[in-house]
Amino acid sequence: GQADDNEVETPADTGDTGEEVEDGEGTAEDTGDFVAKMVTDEGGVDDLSFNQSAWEGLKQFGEDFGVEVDYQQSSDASDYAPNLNRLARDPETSIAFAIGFLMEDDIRSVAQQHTDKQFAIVDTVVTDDDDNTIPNIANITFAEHQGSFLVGVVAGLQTETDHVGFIGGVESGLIKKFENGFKAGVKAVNPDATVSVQYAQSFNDAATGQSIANTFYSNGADIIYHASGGTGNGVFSEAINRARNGENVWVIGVDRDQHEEGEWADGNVTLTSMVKRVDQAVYQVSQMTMEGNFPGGEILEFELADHGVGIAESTENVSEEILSAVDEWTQRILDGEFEVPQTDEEFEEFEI
Amino acid sequence: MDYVIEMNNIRKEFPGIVANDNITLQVKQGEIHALLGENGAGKSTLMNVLFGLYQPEKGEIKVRGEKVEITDPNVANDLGIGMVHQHFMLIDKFTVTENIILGNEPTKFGNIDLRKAEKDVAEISEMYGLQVDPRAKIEDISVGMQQRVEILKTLYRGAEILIFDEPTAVLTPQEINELMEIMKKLINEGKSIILITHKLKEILAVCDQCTVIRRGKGIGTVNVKETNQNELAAMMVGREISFAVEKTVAKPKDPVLKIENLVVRDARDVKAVNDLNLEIRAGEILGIAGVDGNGQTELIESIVGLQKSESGKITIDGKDITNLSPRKVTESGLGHIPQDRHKHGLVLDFSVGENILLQTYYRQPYSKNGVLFYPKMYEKAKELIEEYDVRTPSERTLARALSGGNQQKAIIAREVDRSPNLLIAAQPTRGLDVGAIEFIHKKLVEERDKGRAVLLISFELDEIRNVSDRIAVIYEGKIVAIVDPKDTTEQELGLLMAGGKQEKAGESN
Amino acid sequence: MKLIKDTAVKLAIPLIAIFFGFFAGAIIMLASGNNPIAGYAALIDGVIGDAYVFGETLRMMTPLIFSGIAVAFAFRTGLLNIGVEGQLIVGWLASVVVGIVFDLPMVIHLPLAILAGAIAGGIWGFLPGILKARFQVHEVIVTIMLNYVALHVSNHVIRNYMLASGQRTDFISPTASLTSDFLAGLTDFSRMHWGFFLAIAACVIMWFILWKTTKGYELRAAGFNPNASSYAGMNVKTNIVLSMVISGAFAGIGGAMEGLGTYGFIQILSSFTNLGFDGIAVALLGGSTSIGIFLAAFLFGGLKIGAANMQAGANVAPELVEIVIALIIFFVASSYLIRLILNRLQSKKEGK
Amino acid sequence: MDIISILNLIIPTAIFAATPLIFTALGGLFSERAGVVNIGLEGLMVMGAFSGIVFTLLFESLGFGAASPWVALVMAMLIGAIFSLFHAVASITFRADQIVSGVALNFLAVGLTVFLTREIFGRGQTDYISERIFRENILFLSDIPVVGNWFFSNIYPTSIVSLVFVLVVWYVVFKTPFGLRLRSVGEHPMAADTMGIKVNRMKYIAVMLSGALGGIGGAVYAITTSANFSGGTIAGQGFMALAALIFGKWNPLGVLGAALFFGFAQSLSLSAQQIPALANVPQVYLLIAPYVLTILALAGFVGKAEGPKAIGKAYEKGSR
Ligand SMILES: Nc1ncnc2c1ncn2[C@@H]1O[C@H](COP(=O)(O)OP(=O)(O)OP(=O)(O)O)[C@@H](O)[C@H]1O
Ligand SMILES: Nc1ncnc2c1ncn2[C@@H]1O[C@H](COP(=O)(O)OP(=O)(O)OP(=O)(O)O)[C@@H](O)[C@H]1O
Ligand SMILES: [Mg+2]
Ligand SMILES: [Mg+2]
Repeated sequence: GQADDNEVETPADTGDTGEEVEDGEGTAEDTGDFVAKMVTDEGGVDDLSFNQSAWEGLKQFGEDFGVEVDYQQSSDASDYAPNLNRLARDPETSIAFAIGFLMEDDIRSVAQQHTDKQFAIVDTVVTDDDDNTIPNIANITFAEHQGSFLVGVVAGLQTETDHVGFIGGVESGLIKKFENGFKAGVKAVNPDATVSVQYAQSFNDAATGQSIANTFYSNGADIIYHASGGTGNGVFSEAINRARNGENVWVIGVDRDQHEEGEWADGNVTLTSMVKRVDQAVYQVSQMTMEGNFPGGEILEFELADHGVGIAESTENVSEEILSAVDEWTQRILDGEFEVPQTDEEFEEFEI
Repeated sequence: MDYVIEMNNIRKEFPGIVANDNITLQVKQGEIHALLGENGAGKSTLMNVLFGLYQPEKGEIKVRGEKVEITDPNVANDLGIGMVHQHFMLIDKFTVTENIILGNEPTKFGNIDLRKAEKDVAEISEMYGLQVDPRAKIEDISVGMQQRVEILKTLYRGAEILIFDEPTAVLTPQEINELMEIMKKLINEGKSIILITHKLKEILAVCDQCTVIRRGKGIGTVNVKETNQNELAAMMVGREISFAVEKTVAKPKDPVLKIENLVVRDARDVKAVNDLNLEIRAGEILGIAGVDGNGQTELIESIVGLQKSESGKITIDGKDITNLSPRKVTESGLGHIPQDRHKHGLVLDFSVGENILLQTYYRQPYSKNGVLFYPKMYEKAKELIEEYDVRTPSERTLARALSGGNQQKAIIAREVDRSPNLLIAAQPTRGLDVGAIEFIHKKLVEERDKGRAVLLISFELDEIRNVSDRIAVIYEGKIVAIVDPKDTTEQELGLLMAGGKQEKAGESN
Repeated sequence: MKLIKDTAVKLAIPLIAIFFGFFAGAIIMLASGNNPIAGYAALIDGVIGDAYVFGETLRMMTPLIFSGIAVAFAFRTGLLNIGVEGQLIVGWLASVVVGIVFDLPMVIHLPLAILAGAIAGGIWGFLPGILKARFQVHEVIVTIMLNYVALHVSNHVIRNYMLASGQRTDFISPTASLTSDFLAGLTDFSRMHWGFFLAIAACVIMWFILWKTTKGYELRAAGFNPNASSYAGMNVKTNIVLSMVISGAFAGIGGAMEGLGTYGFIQILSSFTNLGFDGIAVALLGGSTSIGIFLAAFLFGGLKIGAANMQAGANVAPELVEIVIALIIFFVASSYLIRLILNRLQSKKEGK
Repeated sequence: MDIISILNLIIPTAIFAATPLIFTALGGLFSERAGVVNIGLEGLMVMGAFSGIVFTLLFESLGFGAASPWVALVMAMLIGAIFSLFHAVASITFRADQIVSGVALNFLAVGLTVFLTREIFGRGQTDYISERIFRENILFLSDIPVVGNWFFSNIYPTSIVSLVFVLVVWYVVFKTPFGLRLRSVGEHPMAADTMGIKVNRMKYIAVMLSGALGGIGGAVYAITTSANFSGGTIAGQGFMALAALIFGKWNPLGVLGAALFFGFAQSLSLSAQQIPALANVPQVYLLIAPYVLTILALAGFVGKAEGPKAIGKAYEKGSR
């Protein structure tokens, strides 16, 4: 399970971190030697998704502190281990990030083989055989369910048909967090609304995405939230086709601001997006490490409170009232008024 | 002299072999000119040069006195040269008409004008007496009709000079006669013909001149009226050939193969073999005479185990082999020389040695517990290659690289060496030259003399008559007569094969 | 004399093809503003530069050898098995299931797990085999279809019955594992495992079956000429089925190598592993011979492992390696061209 | 949900899913009818998808507006035809094994397009296109009750084009001299040669046609559905097209049927969760349904698929 007691304390915008260097404990010589590198998963640093986001955070960190940053690209799952290993054996590397939970097992063995090195992984918690975290791995996770809850609120209030949809990529614990958070958000503001859920069982099948979206929209849904990578491209295609025919349909994007995907000649079908600030997380963990506070063995959950997850900037299609409702719910979550469900069981019990 | 075709000093090489070495061929207007030579002598090559499929390294070609460069078949067509190839150049899935018009299609608004095409085809076939069904698919028509389609193809293009490369190798006697008539008709229409054949009788029957080649070299041209079989054969092979199959009178013993009331249905569910009875004894050669398509194939395949029989019983040496698997049948003492050596007889991409062991590889000493001993296999193969005079560079050469005659010898070596009590030989000499034929006939008789039963199936009446001790005539899936070759004429046999009654045949004598 | 020359030409062709492939790759690098010498130096360094990458190369080769053998075996018997991918996946799954579920001493457990992979792959090969033999259904379509079935079924089984953490199953028990501390130690913690030696053994076995057994003789004969084979008393239909089963079993063991060696688990696959499709290229590049497959797998495995270093060391996109691989296959296939050139050179020499 | 509304849901999706397959399989039909096996259809689609997106982006920026994707389709067709020359040169002129050459083509396409994408866009995927091809109602026909709803309303124009192509290809292959010659080359090249047909030239033309149509197939997929290009955009559609070609017995109408069948099975499997009667069927059964149905169909009633006779062999003059 996820532990909430290790939350990051210093949420910072990439913009104003320059100051902190001067305040920070790291000396100039220290920063000169510091090298941060990352291993991408199959998406690559330019996947318009969390690899890219991670790399942007790392680059920003490099610029702000004048230190060397680099990345290693994986072309398939069997590349993770050699790539992590390459960084681990490189005497220069100060911290190696593994971007994506798929690298969980590889980073575990590499970290256990190179106990003097510092590692961090995004999106999961790595434990050893006794379920303890590993001292030289920092675990970076996000409260996707919280962000998804907020877009659920948007969907629940915005829908005119009282019917919305969720399309997942490959079904897994992680994507379930998106689904359940979303469903909870809808339920919270619009208990009568139907939420259709379907998994494409692929992150890279736009045709299937389009077909499912077609089914959802045809059956009366008017907003679809997708957490399905490239499959989502098909969801946008379907929505744009319908929007052009005058239908009032929307897509809610995921991971980053998917405004671009929704654009067409006469409008935009992206209602908003649930963003996950991997860049923030990578930036902050790098900085902590450079300052000598490597959070090894810790579980960092970047949540709403840390601006680790949230709603995208592009919200021009969302009304003011709804946005203020979102703010209200954000506050209620921040106040700890209730827990946003992550699993199917938690959702079953979710009452508001 | 007016020659329509003059090929002077033609040389054509293939990697490692000179197929045509300084050959000259001169054909007069309006004659049938025979081209004779052993397998691999270079006849087809020479004709392919004339037809533009190959380019000669040396030599010149004149058509109607004018020097020409025949760079591809289109040029040949334009010069009025048409060729009927040794291996049919027909597309099975196309109709007769489509095959004929291919490359020269009449069109209407951009699409093929099939109606006109069919009319044209019908017209030409009428004119030359070449009966075909313009709408039938090639795969559904008889070999004889396929040949007529081949001829029509050349005529459709207005060919004046026709090349026939072994046209009779695949035909039944009736069809051969028809073809001879057609050729005469063509000559009367003013065409000229070059005919390749291994059958000297045919040359003597219809040809005017005969050019003989041996191992790629021209031996000479003779006037057919002034020569005879033996002279031609000697020119071609370079030695005397005996045409009569030398054999003593058969001494048949116990029956080996017994077939009782056999019924086999073919692919179209017709009773191809219909209540057939037959018996072959040890020490005799029984020939089956019949027109193609009267159940021969189904009969063989059901004996061999490749096709299930519907009812009836087949025994070898008293052992019931009805509907056993081919392997079980072989092991019961059957040897089989299939009629299509490329399709059924050989794995062309296996070495000669592997092919020779194709029936025995699983037995000791060539293998044990499923493990092969290649040295032993090749040892054996080498022995047989020697014994059966298979001309091959080595036992490891691919079977594909051998000439037809030598491929056939390899099959015979394989089948005969197992000393089967029953040997089935289907068309064993098809397309082979007289030298190879002589060898194979000798082998069949030898086997008989060793006390084996031999079942010979052939469309060549001469072969049946010369080799067999008894002849069974098959008609519509039944054995309609069993006759003694010595006191049956070719005409009588022909009549029986066409469904005439034996008594009648006797009466007419 | 002629024989020696033939063998020399046969050996020269792949070498020349490889040279052409790399040469073309160099031109592409030049054209795209990279330094080919640095690029290839990094590539070679990434394949044999140190014990770790070399170990990884051998690890990568292992499943490629198996899938190559699977394709080649079927190919030798006149069948085109495009279904190696699916057979590999079910083999992987089956071996992991056995590896997790049973509790046995290693001498039984490990062989049993491998056998499970072989059987599962064999069954997956049996289906197209029997359909071809009984109903003359084209094996290419059936195998393509079965790839998808394997992918979905395997994911379904994992998701519903075996999910442990994230997207994968539990680890197999150590008694079913092919991993080797000895080999890992030798290669600086690479994931090289005992499977590599099984792969070598498989090469020998394939050679033995095809060329030294009566069954192999029958299979090859049926591949070249089914008509003549049945005339010679062989059971062609049984042989088709058998060939596909053996081919599938090799593929299945290839999957077991991943499950028992490289990973120790199986995860939900969001797309094909491509190991099976690469096997087609390995087999064909290797001329469907055992030694050829081994060498081709080395080339492929090496290029794949080295590609990452090319990007790290010389900043050349890893896709370049795929281009080079494709071109090498083209040149090998176009051996007629190479023969033509060789002949030309030869006759020129003789002319002088 | 009643049957009509279920069909309303499924049929348009089936047609949409079938469209790229139809184009590509028709391409494969040309090549294989001329005796050249084309496993490279996947690679040709990749090339087409890449060109379709890149040229749409280019023409957008040049101000072609709504015409951009259509012009890009034409470009994808040309690029596909040119790219297929790799397969043609290797397998026809250099007598490479056609399967090997096709496999190499697939590798090359993915490597090259992703490499170029990186060179052009500086990352592994292209930008998104904003000018797209949209679904339209077909004049008059869409007003036909029920059927108009299924086939003519709200349909991609590319789907209609693909249907037109099926008819055109059928006509060309079976009714014109070109078609007769094409088929003769695939059945018996030597016979065709003796009839004065330039065998290898026909094969080149056929392979290039397969490249052109495969290019369109890939581009249609990219432009209507994924809206951008990356290495994973085309993942197996080419192989499905190959299957449709064989399933359809190398006949354009058969290809149409097979592609629609795949599309239908797929869309049924996707829509099933929304259909009450099928909602409780485990998803895996629905996911594998298209593939299993295909296999059953082949084994059950479609039976033996026999391709052109001389397929897979390079033609050498004078060989047998
Ligand atoms: N395409 C070819 N490539 C290489 N060698 C060939 C080719 N065609 C024929 N040959 C060789 O040329 C020689 C002559 O062959 P050709 O086919 O002309 O013989 P042929 O006289 O027609 O024999 P047959 O009576 O068996 O038909 C043979 O030795 C053969 O090996
Ligand atoms: N492409 C080729 N390469 C090498 N040899 C060839 C080739 N084509 C034909 N030959 C050879 O040509 C010779 C004779 O060819 P031909 O076409 O006359 O066959 P054949 O001996 O008459 O057999 P059949 O007529 O029974 O098929 C054989 O030695 C054959 O192997
Ligand atoms: Mg000949
Ligand atoms: Mg011959």
